[in-house]
Amino acid sequence: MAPILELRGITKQFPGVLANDHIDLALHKGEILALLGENGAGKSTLMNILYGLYQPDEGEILINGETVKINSPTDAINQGIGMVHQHFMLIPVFTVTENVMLGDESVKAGGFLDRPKAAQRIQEISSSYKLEVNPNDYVRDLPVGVQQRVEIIKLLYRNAEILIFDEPTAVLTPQEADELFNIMRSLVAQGKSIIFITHKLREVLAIANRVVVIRRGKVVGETTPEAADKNSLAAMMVGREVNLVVKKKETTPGDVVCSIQDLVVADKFGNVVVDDISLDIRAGEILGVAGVQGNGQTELVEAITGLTKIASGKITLLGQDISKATPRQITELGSAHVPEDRQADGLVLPFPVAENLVLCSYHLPPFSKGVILQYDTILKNAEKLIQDFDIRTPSPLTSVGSLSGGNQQKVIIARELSRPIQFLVASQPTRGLDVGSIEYIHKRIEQKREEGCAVLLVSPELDEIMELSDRIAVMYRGKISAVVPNKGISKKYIGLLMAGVVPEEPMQVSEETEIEATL
Amino acid sequence: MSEAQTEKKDLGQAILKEIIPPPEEEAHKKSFWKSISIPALAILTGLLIGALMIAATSSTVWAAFGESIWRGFGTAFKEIGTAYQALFTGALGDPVRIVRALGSGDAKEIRSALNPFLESLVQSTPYIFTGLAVAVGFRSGLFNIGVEGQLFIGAAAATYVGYSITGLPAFIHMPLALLAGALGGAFWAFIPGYLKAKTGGHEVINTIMMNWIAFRLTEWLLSGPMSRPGSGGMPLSPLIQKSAEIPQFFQAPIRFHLGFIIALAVAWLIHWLLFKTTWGLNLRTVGTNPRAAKYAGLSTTKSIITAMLISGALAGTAGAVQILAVNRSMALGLSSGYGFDSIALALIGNNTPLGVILASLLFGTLRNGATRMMVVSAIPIDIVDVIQAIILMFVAAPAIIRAIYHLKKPKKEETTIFVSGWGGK
Amino acid sequence: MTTSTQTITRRHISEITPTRKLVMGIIELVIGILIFFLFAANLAPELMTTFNMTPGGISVGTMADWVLPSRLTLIIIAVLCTGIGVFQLVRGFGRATNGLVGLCGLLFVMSFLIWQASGKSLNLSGMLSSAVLLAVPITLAAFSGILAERSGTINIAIEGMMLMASMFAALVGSLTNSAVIGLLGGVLSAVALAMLHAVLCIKYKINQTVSGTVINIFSAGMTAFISQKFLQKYQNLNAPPMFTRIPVPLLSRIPFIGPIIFNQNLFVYLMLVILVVLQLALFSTRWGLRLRSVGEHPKAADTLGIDVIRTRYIGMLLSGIVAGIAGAFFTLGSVGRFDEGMTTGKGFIGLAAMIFGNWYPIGALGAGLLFGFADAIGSKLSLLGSSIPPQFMGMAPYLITMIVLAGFIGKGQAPAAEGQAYEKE
Amino acid sequence: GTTATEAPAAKIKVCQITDTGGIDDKSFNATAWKGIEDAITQLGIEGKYLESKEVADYEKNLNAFVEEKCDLIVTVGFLIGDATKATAEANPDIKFSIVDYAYDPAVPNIVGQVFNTDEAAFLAGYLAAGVTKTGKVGTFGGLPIPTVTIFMDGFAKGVAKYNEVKGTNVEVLGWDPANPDSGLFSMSFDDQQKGRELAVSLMDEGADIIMPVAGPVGLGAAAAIKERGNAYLIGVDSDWFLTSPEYADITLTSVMKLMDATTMQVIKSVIDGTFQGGVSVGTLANNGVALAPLHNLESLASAELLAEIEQLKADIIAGTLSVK
Ligand SMILES: Nc1ncnc2c1ncn2[C@@H]1O[C@H](COP(=O)(O)OP(=O)(O)OP(=O)(O)O)[C@@H](O)[C@H]1O
Ligand SMILES: Nc1ncnc2c1ncn2[C@@H]1O[C@H](COP(=O)(O)OP(=O)(O)OP(=O)(O)O)[C@@H](O)[C@H]1O
Ligand SMILES: [Mg+2]
Ligand SMILES: [Mg+2]
Repeated sequence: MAPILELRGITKQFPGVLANDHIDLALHKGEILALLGENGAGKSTLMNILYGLYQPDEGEILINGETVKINSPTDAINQGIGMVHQHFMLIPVFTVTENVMLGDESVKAGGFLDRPKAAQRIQEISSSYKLEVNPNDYVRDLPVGVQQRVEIIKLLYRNAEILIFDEPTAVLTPQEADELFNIMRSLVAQGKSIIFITHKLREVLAIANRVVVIRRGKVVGETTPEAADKNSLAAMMVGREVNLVVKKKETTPGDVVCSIQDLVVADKFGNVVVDDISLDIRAGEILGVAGVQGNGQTELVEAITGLTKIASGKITLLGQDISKATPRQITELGSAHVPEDRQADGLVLPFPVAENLVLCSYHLPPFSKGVILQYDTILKNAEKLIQDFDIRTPSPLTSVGSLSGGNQQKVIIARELSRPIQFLVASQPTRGLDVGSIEYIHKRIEQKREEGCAVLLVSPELDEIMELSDRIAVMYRGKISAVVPNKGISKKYIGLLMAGVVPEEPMQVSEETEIEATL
Repeated sequence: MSEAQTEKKDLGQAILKEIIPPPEEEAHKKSFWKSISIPALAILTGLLIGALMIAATSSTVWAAFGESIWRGFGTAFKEIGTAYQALFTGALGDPVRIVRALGSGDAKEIRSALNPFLESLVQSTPYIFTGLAVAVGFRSGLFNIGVEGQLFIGAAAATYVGYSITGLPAFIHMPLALLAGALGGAFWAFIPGYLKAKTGGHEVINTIMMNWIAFRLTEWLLSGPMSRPGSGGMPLSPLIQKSAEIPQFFQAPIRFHLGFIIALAVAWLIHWLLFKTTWGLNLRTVGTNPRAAKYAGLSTTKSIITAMLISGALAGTAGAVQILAVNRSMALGLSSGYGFDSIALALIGNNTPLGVILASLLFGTLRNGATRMMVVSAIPIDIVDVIQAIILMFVAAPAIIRAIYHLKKPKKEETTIFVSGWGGK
Repeated sequence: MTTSTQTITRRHISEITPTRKLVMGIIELVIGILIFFLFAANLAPELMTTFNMTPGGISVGTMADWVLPSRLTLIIIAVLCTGIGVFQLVRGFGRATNGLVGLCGLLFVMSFLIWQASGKSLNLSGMLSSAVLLAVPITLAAFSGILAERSGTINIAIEGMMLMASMFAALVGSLTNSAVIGLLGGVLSAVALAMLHAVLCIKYKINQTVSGTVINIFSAGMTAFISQKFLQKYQNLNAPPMFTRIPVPLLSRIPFIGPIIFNQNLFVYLMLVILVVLQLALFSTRWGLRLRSVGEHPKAADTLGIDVIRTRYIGMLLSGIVAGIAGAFFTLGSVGRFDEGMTTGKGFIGLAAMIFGNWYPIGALGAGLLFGFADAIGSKLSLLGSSIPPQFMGMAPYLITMIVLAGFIGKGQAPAAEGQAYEKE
Repeated sequence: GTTATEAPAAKIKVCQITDTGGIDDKSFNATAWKGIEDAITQLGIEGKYLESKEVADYEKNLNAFVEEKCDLIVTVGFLIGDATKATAEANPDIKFSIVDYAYDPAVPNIVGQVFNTDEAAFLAGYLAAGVTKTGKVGTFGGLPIPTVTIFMDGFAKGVAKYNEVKGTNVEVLGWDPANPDSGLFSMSFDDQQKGRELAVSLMDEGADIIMPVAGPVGLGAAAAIKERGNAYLIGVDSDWFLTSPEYADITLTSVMKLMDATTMQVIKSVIDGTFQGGVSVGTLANNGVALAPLHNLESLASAELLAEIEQLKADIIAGTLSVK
């Protein structure tokens, strides 16, 4: 029988880039097709074309063997196509109900919204697929994990048959990812078909029926999880061999660089979000903070970096009390911060790469003499860092906003790590990035550790934590539920802690599970 | 051309790119004409539409059409011809006369032949200052609609210092009065700036309100404390001291004054401040992404207040220069809405000082020429507002011009100015 | 592992910080004390204040005059405010805090009136009905702004649209000698400008503030031009019939309320109707949900098959219609004649009211009324022979707006995608 | 033969410069321009005008007209005083006239036109006091400036006179000569809606005769009065019965400040060469100011009231009665 969906010779040219180059792709009913590719490979573009957001320059789309014209998302929706977008398409100031029903509203006479009815339906969907949400919550108050559930409910609400997930796990914890996979399995069990875009090889192998790899806008190969392994997939995706596990040099932790005592932080509503935390981070060690997003990690980091006021407690950095210090003072003490939300906090998108590369230091020599900026120096610095950190940008004068997320992140890494620092706070440093970038960034962080820099690594990516950390602190509901040395601890154990369950004694690594690369 | 263009590998250039449609390097070199074609055509089109209005609203033209189509067109062209001839000679001077004057070598005659052009510069001066004021605000993420009010307060302050203090040498008194104007404007802008920074009170509301308060306040000052003795409470201040006057270069009727030069200097200063100094980068960072600014260790509060202070100071200087160089005393009806036109000036100038200067020259020239046009063919001066608006529209939307004149699209579509939302949001 | 599927449940504690509690309490105390010492203290006990509770020239819904013993009443009010203040300081009112401070402010104003009118009479309901009428153009302008901005387009051109509409309303009204057709004419002219704005912002994606400013300059020039060319020459082109007072059947008979709200002219009713319709449409209909989604996150709306472009055009269209009504009010609902610049910045004040009301129709009405009230009170007081100079009376509305903004409202929440053109790819 | 001594239509060029109020301010700019228009039709002169958008335009416009070689330049308003003087002194061969300003010492080539408006306003006040039924009359101004308040002063004093003569207690709302720092003003010459609101306020407080001294803003008041119905209007500057026919039926009278007439005289003097600088004071005596006829509303005023007003006028002219 004909595949439920078939793409033939899809080509899309963007100014300067051939995003999709004669891509052929077939999706069969009831299968999960993984679409694997680096940043900028063209996956999102392809899916956006399929969803009617972009128009292809060439090529045709067939559904159940018939050519269809998809000019707009409406067409796509009518064809039973639904998509969870890489960057969520939710309206923060709307409730879950409003977000889900938007465009397909249930209305009473006279076009008046029938919110209860819609909420009812959402309840049904969420219970039948175990997608826990409260229809009346405002999306702005929801952690990303839950936001994604809302996105999925949006599709199911429209009875989509073909579901597209664009990098759905980028923002999820292992538990949440596993749940997502269960959901996906139950979906295909019910005859739906799924295209699953990811960078993470483990996931591909775990869930996909078939894998198609895209590189530079071309399909470079197709395989099945059975026939492939991580290395082969990675090689296919990146186009070269990548070593997946960073080998860590043994280092002996030095003396305490940053010490946190009884830290309490409240959010703007006065709710306690960091609840009496004490931590020491030592020179030459990486302390990983694991935990489901929304358990206070963000606020913890903001407190340490001086971005929020602390309610009580004390933070000392290199012997100095920084409890009340400003971000600039803390930075100048010799600490660096890779922020969680690169676009909102880390960069000024319309500004050129060169300026973004000195965002935290342009007020200091050599980048300025007195108040006068030294643009020659700034540009030289930019060219050097672009070389060293292999940032893919047309020129130092290109505005950061037009770089890929991956390269945007590299700009931040370059800026923060190129400074002489003794303390590094890295918050989700590889969020949404691909193998190549992740590998690279991890190397850099590891390198800092070896240079004797104290590193606080915060990430919901358990793999990442376990790969890099010397010690792991698990955060749950604003508290540190445990700090364990990263020696033969099993992932399951940490996972349970993250979920708020405290197992009796640490589980040792059993043979079959061992630390995997964050892929 | 601004030094941004001339200097090699200068980030000023990058900044301009950041906001001006970045044409690919070679295209940039390829033709100077390309870069000015759009504005030129915009002005042309604006004038054409203005011409239509002139003809369409002229009773004689209609009368002529009554007689015969041809006569109708004939009269129409004649009317438009005389009107626009007046506009241009009024704005830039009458070439014939200039040539003859130069020939005659009579200094006075040469001066008055050139006066229209000089007068255009005089008219442009306040636009430059106010345009810069708004631009600085936008650059810092603030929408300062309060320039008009700040201008009034600045003028009042300069006037007061100008007439009340006596016995100072000019080289102290004049700058002092100018400074007073700047401070006055800065103070008036500081209030909404402070409210924004501390209470989050929206600068758009507060600056609008501050405008009206400024008008009432100056009315009261002029008819009360600052009223001219003998004017019986007429809203009119005493004349400022000779020592406070910004010198005019030639004797009356030519009003061309040092203020214009000051305006150019200040524009350069602002360019330098915004694009060459850490302060400027602070302001622009906070203006573009407050969260990143906070992350980078900048104080939003400080930046907002600084920006409003600078913006207000510029507005205040505009008022001060009008008083010290042109009016020589303050009275009701100080400004014909510079504060509001300047919003357009700033945005059309892409919030760059150079752009603001060019836009201001356009405005000033048109306004100056309009007077002559009114004298010669009784066309209400307000028509230049219409023409200005149309030109602004076309400059801002080059796509329309291209559509009209079938120019081919550049490879990269222009990105227009980045200011959006209600200023610092 | 259901625990990992937690949603963050926020304990919602009130936003009243201790410092705020303290400050508000002190303010209330001070108000109480001021009322006593400024007003009550220096009054002769026998003085009476008479409030007429029916506007002049109204025969239905009348209500007996309200005669108060000035001093006693003031003392009672003073005690009340002080009491509130004390309670606020010791116990605090939690959520009700702002409301009560507002109440005290209102009581202060009342006391001021009682004091000024002691031994005289003052037409309170007349003042209120004036306030309503003064609020009309501001509120309508704010509605117009809400329609535009909720759909993602900043409309700073409301002032211009109003001005154009007021002129065309007068012109068409006079030509056809019909107020209704005049209103249509006015609305159409505003709609034309709105569509121009829409095309420039949505199709050509030019900066929305530029476009708005362009339209403002254009209208100012065009109206002045036409007015000078024609309206002034031929007065009969500038004498439209007006919408007169129409008492709403029953409602107008309600004492006090009736005359103030239900015995006004068409425009007041239009304002109220639009208020209700807009509030409902925006927040409880499919249409409103989609309109707002386009203003908040156009891409998301697009992915759900909502036609962003079309929705934004509709938003601007409606915005234009409402702005047109607001403009027509001046000539057809208020003074029956057009004059240059007769909208006197009410469009901008409307924008302020919109922000002030946090982009909610009801809030905008509140802001409009507050402004109208302050305006009306100013003239009432001068009329009672208050010794405050008229210039300062004239500041009242603006000052009060700023104080309320700083004190209670702070930063509003503008539609997220406001000011950004939507590009599909 | 050659005895045809018919003087050809005098081809002089008369140019007016308005203040920021503009040519259509329904007030002195408009009235002065009317004078020039009359001259155009009656004497066949050539007339032009320039509007000033702001103070800086005064000098510029003056220069423009000097360039234009106007024979007589008429400037309007106190605020153009400085600029006019400066230009006049720089161009002694051009003749100037300025409305509402008198130079002391006089400038040889400027005629200053000033008006004892309060004389006419006084009569209006007396009339109003005699006509009012509520015992309250009202007035408001555009801005608290002498040329405006002089109307209100005269008006109030006229009412006071009536009270004194008749022992009545007619109240004037909106202005009290004893307390010139306060009073009712629209604070603008554009905001007609405000004018309307002020008139409504006045009527709400019981005034049934209102004199708005605020140019076009007064027309806002007129609209309110017309709508309310049971009150009357007193026009200013020109006879509103004629200039605003739509309000003819509520216009009790007008306090006329006949700048058109005086301007006309100046023009004539230029033509027949009798022009000489100085001050021309418009008074009841020389019809520079006057109280307009009551036209259709004659019936409102009793014959004796009108007679008394005639008498007062005579006394003022004779100088036996001072309105100051
Ligand atoms: N809106 C756009 N305008 C111009 N070029 C674009 C646009 N979107 C994508 N591109 C180009 O197409 C290429 C593919 O982009 P796309 O977003 O599909 O990559 P991707 O495979 O989704 O990367 P990632 O896995 O990180 O999401 C990009 O490298 C970029 O150069
Ligand atoms: N509006 C745009 N104009 C030009 N290029 C764009 C635009 N939007 C996206 N791109 C290009 O699309 C590519 C992918 O963009 P995207 O935002 O998906 O980053 P990314 O590759 O997905 O990185 P990440 O996976 O970390 O988000 C980038 O190379 C970027 O240059
Ligand atoms: Mg991506
Ligand atoms: Mg993508």
